[in-house]
Amino acid sequence: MVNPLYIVAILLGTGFLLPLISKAGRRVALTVFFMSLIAVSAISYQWLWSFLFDGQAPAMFYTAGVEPPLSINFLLGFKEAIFITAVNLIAVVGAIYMSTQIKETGYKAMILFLLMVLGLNGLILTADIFNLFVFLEITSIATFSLVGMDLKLNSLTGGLKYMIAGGLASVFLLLGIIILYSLTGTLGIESMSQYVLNVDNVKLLSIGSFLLIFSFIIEMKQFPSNGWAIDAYDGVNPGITGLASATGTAAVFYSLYKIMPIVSDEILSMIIFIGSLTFVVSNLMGLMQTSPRRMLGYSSVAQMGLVMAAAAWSVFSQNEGLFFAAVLPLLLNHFFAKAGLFWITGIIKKNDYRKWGVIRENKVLLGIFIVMVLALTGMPPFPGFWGKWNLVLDLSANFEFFWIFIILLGSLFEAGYMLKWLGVTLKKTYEKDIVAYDSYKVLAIEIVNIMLLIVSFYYFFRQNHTHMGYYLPYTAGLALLGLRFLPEKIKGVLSLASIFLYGYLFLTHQSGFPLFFNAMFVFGAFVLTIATLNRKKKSSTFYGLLMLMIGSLIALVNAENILNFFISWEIMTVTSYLLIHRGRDSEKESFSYIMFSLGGAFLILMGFALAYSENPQALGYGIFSIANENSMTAFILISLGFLIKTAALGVHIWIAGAYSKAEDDVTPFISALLSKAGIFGFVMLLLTMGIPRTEYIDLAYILSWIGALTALIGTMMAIHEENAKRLLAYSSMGQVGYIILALSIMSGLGWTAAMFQMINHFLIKGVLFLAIAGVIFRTGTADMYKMGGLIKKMPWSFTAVMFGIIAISGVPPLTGFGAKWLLYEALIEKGWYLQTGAAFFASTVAFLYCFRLIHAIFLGQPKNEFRNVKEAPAWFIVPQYILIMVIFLFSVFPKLLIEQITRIVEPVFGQGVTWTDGTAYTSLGYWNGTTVMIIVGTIFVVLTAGLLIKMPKIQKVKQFNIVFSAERPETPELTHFAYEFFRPYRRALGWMIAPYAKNFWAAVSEWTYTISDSLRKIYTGNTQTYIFYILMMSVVLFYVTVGVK
Amino acid sequence: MELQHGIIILMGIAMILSAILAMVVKDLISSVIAVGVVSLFASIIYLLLQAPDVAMTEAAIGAGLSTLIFLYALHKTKDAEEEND
Amino acid sequence: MNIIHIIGFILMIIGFWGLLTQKNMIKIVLALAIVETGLQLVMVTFGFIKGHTAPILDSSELVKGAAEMIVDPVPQALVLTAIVIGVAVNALMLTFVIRLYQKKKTLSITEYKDLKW
Amino acid sequence: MDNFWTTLLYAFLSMFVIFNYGMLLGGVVYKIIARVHGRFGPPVWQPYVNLLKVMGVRTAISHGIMFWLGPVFRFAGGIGLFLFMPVVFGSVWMQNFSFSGDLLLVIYFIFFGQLGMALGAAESGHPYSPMGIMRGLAQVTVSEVPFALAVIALAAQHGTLSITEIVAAQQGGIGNWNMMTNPVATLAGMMAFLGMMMHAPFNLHLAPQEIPVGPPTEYHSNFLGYMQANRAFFASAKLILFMNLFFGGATNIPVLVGKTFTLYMFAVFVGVVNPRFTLENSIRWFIRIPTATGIIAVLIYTFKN
Amino acid sequence: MIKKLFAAVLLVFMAVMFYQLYSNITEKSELSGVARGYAERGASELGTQNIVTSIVVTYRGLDTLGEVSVLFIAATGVAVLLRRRKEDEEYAAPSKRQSSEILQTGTKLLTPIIVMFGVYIFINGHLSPGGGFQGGAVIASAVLLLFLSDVNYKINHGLFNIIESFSGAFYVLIGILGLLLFGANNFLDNRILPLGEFGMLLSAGAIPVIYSLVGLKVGTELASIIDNMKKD
Repeated sequence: MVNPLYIVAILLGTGFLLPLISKAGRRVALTVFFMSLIAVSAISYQWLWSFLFDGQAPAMFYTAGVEPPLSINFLLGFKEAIFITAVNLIAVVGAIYMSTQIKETGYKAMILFLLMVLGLNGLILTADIFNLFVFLEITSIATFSLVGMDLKLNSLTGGLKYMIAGGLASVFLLLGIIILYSLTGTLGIESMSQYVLNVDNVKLLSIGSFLLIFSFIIEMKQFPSNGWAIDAYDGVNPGITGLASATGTAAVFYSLYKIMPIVSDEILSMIIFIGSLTFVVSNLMGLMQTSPRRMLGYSSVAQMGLVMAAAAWSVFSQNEGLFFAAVLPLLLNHFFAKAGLFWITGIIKKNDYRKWGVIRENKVLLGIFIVMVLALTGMPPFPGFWGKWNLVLDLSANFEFFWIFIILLGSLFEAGYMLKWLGVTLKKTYEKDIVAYDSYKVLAIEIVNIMLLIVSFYYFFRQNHTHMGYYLPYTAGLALLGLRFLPEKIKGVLSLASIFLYGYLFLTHQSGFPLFFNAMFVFGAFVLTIATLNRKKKSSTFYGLLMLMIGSLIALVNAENILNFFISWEIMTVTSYLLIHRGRDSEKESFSYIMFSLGGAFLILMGFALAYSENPQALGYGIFSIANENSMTAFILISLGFLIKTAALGVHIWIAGAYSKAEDDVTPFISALLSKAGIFGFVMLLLTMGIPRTEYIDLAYILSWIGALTALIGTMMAIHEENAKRLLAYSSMGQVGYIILALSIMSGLGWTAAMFQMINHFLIKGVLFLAIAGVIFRTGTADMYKMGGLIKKMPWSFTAVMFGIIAISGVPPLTGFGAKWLLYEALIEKGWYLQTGAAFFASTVAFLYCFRLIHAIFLGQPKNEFRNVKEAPAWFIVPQYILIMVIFLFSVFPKLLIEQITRIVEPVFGQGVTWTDGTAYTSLGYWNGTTVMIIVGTIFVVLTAGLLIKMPKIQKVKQFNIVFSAERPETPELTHFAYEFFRPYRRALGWMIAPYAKNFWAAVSEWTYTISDSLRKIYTGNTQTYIFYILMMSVVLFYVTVGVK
Repeated sequence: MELQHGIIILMGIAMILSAILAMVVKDLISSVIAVGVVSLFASIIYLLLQAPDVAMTEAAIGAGLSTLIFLYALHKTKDAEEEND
Repeated sequence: MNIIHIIGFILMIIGFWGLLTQKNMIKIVLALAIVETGLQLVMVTFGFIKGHTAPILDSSELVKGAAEMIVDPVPQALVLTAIVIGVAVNALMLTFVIRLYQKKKTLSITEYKDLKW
Repeated sequence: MDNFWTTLLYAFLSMFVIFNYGMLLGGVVYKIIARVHGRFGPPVWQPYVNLLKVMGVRTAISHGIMFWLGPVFRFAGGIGLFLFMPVVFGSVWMQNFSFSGDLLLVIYFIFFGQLGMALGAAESGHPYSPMGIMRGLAQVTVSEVPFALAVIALAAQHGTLSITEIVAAQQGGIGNWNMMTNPVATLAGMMAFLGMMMHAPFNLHLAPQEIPVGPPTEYHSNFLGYMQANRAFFASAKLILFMNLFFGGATNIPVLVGKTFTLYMFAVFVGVVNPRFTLENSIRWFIRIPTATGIIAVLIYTFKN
Repeated sequence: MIKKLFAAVLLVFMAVMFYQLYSNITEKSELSGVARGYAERGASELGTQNIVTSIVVTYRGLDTLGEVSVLFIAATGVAVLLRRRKEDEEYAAPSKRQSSEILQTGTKLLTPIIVMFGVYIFINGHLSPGGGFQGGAVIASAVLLLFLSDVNYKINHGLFNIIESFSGAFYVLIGILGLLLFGANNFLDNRILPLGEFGMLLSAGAIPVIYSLVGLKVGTELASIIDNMKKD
């Protein structure tokens, strides 16, 4: 093993000699420069390698041949090896990224760069506290010089602020060091952490350790003493910023971590507090940013707060494992993603995130950009996700719920601005602009990206998954992303084939509810995917994303523990977001969708954590079987998360936008399949946890009302929509409300109703959304009043919609009636009469939108502009009729479906429905779907035949052959009564759909932004204000932690 | 020992006064010199604290070179001297 | 408990005062220098032991009984380093000030607020 | 089901009876309304005349397939509704196909004809059709609410949703009728009944200009014939439903006739003395008083059970 | 004004903070910890009279190496930041005035003496107070004197660079020699040279050598800072 002191020797030696070497020419100097960086990297790799694979023990290296603490020593363990490897790697890559600038500035820039790297390595390696100070100064001064190197005003201003803050931090650091030295008589960190135990002067000790830590709090840029840092991130050359934000903070963080054992628990608590506060507040302030660099600055600061707090927690709770499980992945996630993103801002030099669309011209960079933004928002499989997951679980095992809440809140804010940036970048039209994609810069970013992925993989495999088969469903999506160059049709066929394969692989060894749901997902995905074959426009990512989403659904039901569940949930959220986002003008709507979804996901995670805290050994669904005061809170949190996904009343405001703005062949997936993911979650939750109740609160009852009101209000809103897809979206909301209502009954009959309604809704919404997709495909509009009379042009679509609305409205003889019948029987059996009334009201109101949908589009007067439209393509028609065939099958033989449902429900709740021949009996009533169908069919046929026989000669008439106020109308617009169809209804019952929820969430968002905006104003840009904050913070924290005597 | 104490207090007062002077005075050159004086007094105190090495360093670098660098910096930002508050 | 500690702390406070109130950037750097001087005084004083002599062993008794006779040399060594580093930082800061001055022709720190929020 | 053909035969028999009853009922009602207004009025057999007249028309125009199918839906809805209901309690041949489903099936099947009719009428392209449909549907949605609540209250009261069993529970004298045992639900149900019969004051769907009467504006000839024939079934079926639910059902045909006629007269007289409501007013009315009554009816059983 | 009020209030709180710190300091009466170790072992182990020097150069030699690096970075940074660029040309140099004859002559006489004094300080670092830094500063002041006497004086950059580079490189080399000669724990060990007789000039192993290199390095670095600051 190479002595790490050679790192110092090589860097310093090269640095010192460079003035002479440069005499031999710039190229020689550059070569030497890179060679020494690579040599240093090689030393660190060698160490990391032997730690990873050769079981190397931590090694200590003294200097001067004298044992510590008399001499300074370097300590090189596994953690140090990781940190120096990462730092040296980014150093090499950063040098590549900055090579032009370095070349232009000359050998002096190389010296500064090398010595900065020296400082970073020293910070990580040294085990002496004063030596730490020296290396800190080396790092800082070299960084300052590099910051100011381009001599731009903003660089210089940022640099000066940085230096003054650094100067203040040094003052506190030195004061802390000398106090601790005077108390312990040593400067070695390890010996100091032992000697502090014997110190009598506790008060002075706590003052000393406070000052020591406080200087690091400044260096770690914690709120509010961090305005200077954000200004510096904003103003300084992104090459340096990326380097400093990644390596500088990592090294400083590590040195802080090293000295944590010295300080007392109170001070560790202070670190945790400040770190968490910074995480939330900085992310909150980030929401108002428009400059990407400043956004990244806020994000950096926030991430470091989180990492610092987590590290302090791991020391506090003496859980070394947590460092590797949570702190390190969080840090590395930030490390690579932040370096990469800052460097991308150096290529796309747009100071406004709304102008970033230009990055779409470079596909490589765009891909990296997406990956890194998703990594920063903590999505699986990136390391940030594993870190957050492990941290949250550990915190929950220690009952630190408030902290979990803070972390998740901060993460939500962060996702807020990062995804806003991503969303706008992916969609917004941009001014054509020449961007210099310097190949070496892109190369550097690509390397960082690969490193991020490697670390992701490492953490992915490091995590205990119990069974890797869970991830099988993602293979097709990933493969299709890889095969993005293939023609669309081939990718579509591949998708169909892989769905088929999934079905074969998974359905064969599942049972119970997972099998039931999975069958629906596989079948539905297969049928709905057929419609996507109609796509003509080339898209590199569509099928990949689609298959990832479908895979996530399959993985979701396949999951056997909450980790797998949550991963699938997150992937489902992201992929559906990206899919919705592909639609036209969808930025706002998809943003609202992802924010609600993430909020929901975080609530679920909170609930998981709460449940996990009761039983911190296992991760299986069994953890929900808790029976104490936490169970109710956990239930509320988790079910809130699921309710958001199912768009229950109050958290529904995203649904119409997301459904309507998604591409037309994507919406069926979301409505028919994705909304069932929330139902699946509910099922798993209720199966294991039941519905908790106390003496005063019966959650089942509350849940039933949520379901009933969702059904009613969703339906009410649907009838006033002009846009067909929005109408169907609210219809979905209402229909899913019934499912929740039925689930909350918690009886065999109720669950039978729920599952039946779910299948029913899946089939119908598939048909309706596909039919509408076909119509929109031909007419180019989703506004119903613009259409009319299309029945003659699109008879197949019309018929499909007609069957759809008959089924959805619950009119016998189609399946919808079965769902309603089961639901009411179950509700009355349960004794929930009022809910029954509400559900009934909802189901009658549903007629209104059903009629409106079919009337406004297909009936009435055809419009001139659609006189030549054709029937929708067969790609749309075929899947519709496959689904309709299934609807008819279950209508004629409801037993087929209900028996399957009984099979899975019976073991839990007992039988809900009994059978005599084809008649289903409940405790209240009976129903024979087959005879109903036969009778209705017979009457219908007989009457049709009668009319045919008796019918006099039919005269064909033209469109306007009607008499209207004694006049024959000429324009269809005058005669197609469709716009604001149910206006009287709105006048009478509009109060029911007053936009309380919408206003509420608008107020929430407005307040969040207002708070964000007023908070960020504390960063006035005036250096003296920042000095004031730093000093004030020192005083406040001093009195809080050390206290007045 | 008492004498030394007295000297220290006197020098301390002198240092504090010149530090205040350095902050209060409008003229930047006087300000720089005043800070130099603070360092100079500090180096004497170091001698009294039995720290001759520090004393030498403070005198040579803190009081000497540092002051000089400030003066050069002043020279380079000359036109600003009138407008400082 | 030493009077020099008080002197050092007062110097630091004066320096902080300057940092907070002086608008001229050169004065801010000067203020930081005062803070550093005060801090260095405090540090050296921490190593002072009443009645002990400087850590230079120029007589044989001193060599033998050094541990009982000399003041603590470590703070001195640390301050030595701190002074040099302080000057280096100040010099660099001044060059920033010079460059900034060349950009905007003013030394008032309140004029350099382009980066904010 | 064990003897399908018998069932079928009985069904045809009861259909024949009810058709004629319905036709005559209509004629009688026209007469009575005229007398109340001080006119002589048409003969009682006028509906037969009307029906024969429209069925005899030799030409027809169609606006399209759905327009054509609308009356079929409508008629099928009326007949179906009737056929899913037990008509006379205890009678073998007046049970129809009530074994196919319970009260919920009947309630939901009411919509079948209405929906189909709405689709057909809407294809005509005449703006009055959808306008009338909108009004009719809107009113149905709200008038169904008190009705549903009343039905729920009955189901809660009797612990069953089977019409036959509900009727059975009411046998043995007027004191056992739900009218007496569950007056609140009956009140709610009867208010809903007014709306469902679509007589004045709740007949705004016919209103656009009275002459081209609402949804069927464009219908004529055989189409209209189907619809007129349907009216006989549909109205009778609804009457029978209410009779069964609240007024003890019928054990023989005279009782059936007596009870349903009284019920019909109730609706007619309310209509005669009340002016027509605007749609908003009628919606508001239904959502207030009848719904409140229905909620009370349901709440009684919520707390009783 | 309000700002000053805030500052005053804040500083009162800081003063209370420092007072708490101060009131908790207990005065030492004897050496403890590593200081005792240095005092007991320094003279015999490293052969230095000046314990501070033994700490600075050997025991905490890595700090000193870092310190030299800091100065080096600062000098480089100053040079980079004040480098001449085309756009800076407009800042015309203020008129130069030649200094008096006496100063010029005096300088010529004094410069060698000052340099000699500087060298004296650093090669005696292990015996008496002072060492590389102090000596370096003195050497730098000699250069300063040259600037003062002759405004057009240009330092010989080639020579400076060579001195600067080699002194630094040799310093690192001496550190590595420790590793090569003794082992992994002997970076910057002064005992690569014989310790010699205690109290003599040529004693304390490599300390005089190191201090000389530090002196040269610091001197050239400080001089180059001044040189860069002086440039117009």
